[in-house]
Amino acid sequence: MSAAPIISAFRQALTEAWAGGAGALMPLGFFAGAAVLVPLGIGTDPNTLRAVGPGILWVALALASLVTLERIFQADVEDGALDLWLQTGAPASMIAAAKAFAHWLTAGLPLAILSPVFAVMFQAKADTSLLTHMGLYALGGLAFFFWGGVGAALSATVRRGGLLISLIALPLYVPTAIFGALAMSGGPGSTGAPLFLAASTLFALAVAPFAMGAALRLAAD
Amino acid sequence: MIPEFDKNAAFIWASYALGAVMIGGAILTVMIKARLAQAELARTQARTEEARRK
Amino acid sequence: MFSWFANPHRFLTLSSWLAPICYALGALLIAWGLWQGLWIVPKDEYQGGDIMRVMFLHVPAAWLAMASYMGMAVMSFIWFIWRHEVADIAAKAIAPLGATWTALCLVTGSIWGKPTWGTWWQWDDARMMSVLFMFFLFLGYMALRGAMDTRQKAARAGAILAMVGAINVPLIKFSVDLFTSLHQDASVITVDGPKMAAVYLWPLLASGLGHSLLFAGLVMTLMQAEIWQRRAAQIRARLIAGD
Amino acid sequence: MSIGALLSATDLGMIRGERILFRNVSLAAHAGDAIVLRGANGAGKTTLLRILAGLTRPETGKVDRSAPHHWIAHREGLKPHETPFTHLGLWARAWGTSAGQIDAVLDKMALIRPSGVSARHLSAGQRRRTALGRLLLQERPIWLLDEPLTALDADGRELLLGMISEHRMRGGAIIAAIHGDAGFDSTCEVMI
Repeated sequence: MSAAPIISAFRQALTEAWAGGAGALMPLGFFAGAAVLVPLGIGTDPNTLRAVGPGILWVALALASLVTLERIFQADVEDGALDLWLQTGAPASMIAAAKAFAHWLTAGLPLAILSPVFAVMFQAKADTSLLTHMGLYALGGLAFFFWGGVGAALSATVRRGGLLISLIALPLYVPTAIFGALAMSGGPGSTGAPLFLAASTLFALAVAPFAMGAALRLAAD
Repeated sequence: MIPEFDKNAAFIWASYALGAVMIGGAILTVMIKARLAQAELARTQARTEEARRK
Repeated sequence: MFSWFANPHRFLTLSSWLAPICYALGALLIAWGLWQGLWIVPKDEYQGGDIMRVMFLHVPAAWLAMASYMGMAVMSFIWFIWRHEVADIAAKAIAPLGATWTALCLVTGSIWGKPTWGTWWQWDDARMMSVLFMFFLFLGYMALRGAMDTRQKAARAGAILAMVGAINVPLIKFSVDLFTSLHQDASVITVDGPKMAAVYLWPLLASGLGHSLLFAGLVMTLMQAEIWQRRAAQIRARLIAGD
Repeated sequence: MSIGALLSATDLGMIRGERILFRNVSLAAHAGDAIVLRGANGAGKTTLLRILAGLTRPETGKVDRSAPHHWIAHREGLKPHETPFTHLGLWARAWGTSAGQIDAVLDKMALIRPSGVSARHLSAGQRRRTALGRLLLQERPIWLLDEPLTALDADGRELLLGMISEHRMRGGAIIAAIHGDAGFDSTCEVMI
């Protein structure tokens, strides 16, 4: 079981995401949507914005993962690339994990890195907490992309899979969203929350690949 | 015969009415689905008998 | 026990006599529980007066929401590992019924919540939140099965999702409990079985068992319908193939 | 597993929905063999090939492969952003073979000129040649080809037939689903 196929699968998914051109700018689209539309929608009173800010970006992160994930496995099925990957002898779960990770790198991580700008626009105090929040968004985004990957793999052969992915992934996103928003709220119980967030991400990294692998084998069946 | 409830009587009867509707609906759909499937199977088996006799 | 799952014919004979028993017994227990719960049981001022009588419908529905999903996950696991057709038929039959009782739990819970907390949806009630996400798990399962083109793919995709969902239920429950425990002042209503007065406990258990038996009967009937449907489809397929 | 067979399949059966696609299909491919699968559209040729490749799980029967195999199918496996050069480079690295031979493969498949053109702008024939190029990247005794001649021009056909006969001479085996004239003498034909 050499790692070469898995690294190549990762590289292919990475170039596919970047090559999409707009692919790399996708997180900016989501970021702008959250950062600009929400204040127009719920008013610009600093206190509400400061309270609502972190939660809004968690929602933007979740939606960003759903939008980018719809294509990663569906495209492989249509191109016939999935058939080739399933015959490299590498476990389907590792191939799926590599692809989900690549899409997190191109869509989830940039959004996390941009989060300080978002926080400042939402009247957050510009202090070191922005950096810790960036780490939390990155960590939580990984869980979103892996659970969303399960939904994407299961609906790879479904025509309008996007609707199905969000319905499948929604309950699986709940723990990460709760722990993430809690960790940033600074309120009661937020001290332990980052650890729970890390736990939920590790859980996703451990469980989701096997479900994705089984779903991809089914998609090629 | 109907029990007397306090100010929340409307809520209690509403819940049980909705319960009856939803559970009744479930029972009805299941029974109809079973009867339809049984009839369809009988019709299909009858058709194969005919086909074999011809 | 596993061979029982393997063959639909044996299931048909078994369920032909077991389902009616479940219906009869279930109806009896529900009737008794209802009669006790609405007529006999005294009002409990501490728990908000008569409104707590809704619990004889709400609590069994909550129990079935969780139990039916776990049953569906176990059936999916058995089908995924041993490919026993009856297990898949069972999982497919449980889903819509489980979703119905889960919806019933949400509806009765929100009606119960209005006079008690003054709002139709209490975000800080951990149990209601967990049941809400069970409902989404059911919807996701049914939508996924419906979206697949062949029966075999629907079974496999459904099994994968049911198992992934089941693994996540404890995590969802834990995160929701944490979320609600921080926001909520001590909840007025604590409906935890054992500490409840016996006069409430028996009707609640009877209703719970009654609903479960009714649910089991309906699942078996739905499974029979599915088996007959597949038999008819197979005969039609052979007719077309002409052999 | 009949003796010396590179690939053997024993009474394969497949169901699609409720319809039986095919039943008790058995075949064995030995060194130098070329088995051609014949059948109308939708008869299940592609499904049978996918079972032989291990992609699809058969309803009954089993497949034993004693050597690695290549898979060339209707959907070539080219991502829209990939060029012939990057596609072959990626799979050379994925299979652990040296990437140095890519230029030679591109030359043999007459893909030097479009080697930098992304797949979304390639013609169907060029996409097919890129996929066939994978056959030369790594020596794998079993070739599973699903209608390999489609979209190939006369030179392309000539090239593929040459590759096939060389492969058979080197002791490889071929199982292909083909419509019409195969262009090579097949060891046996399987009707689905």
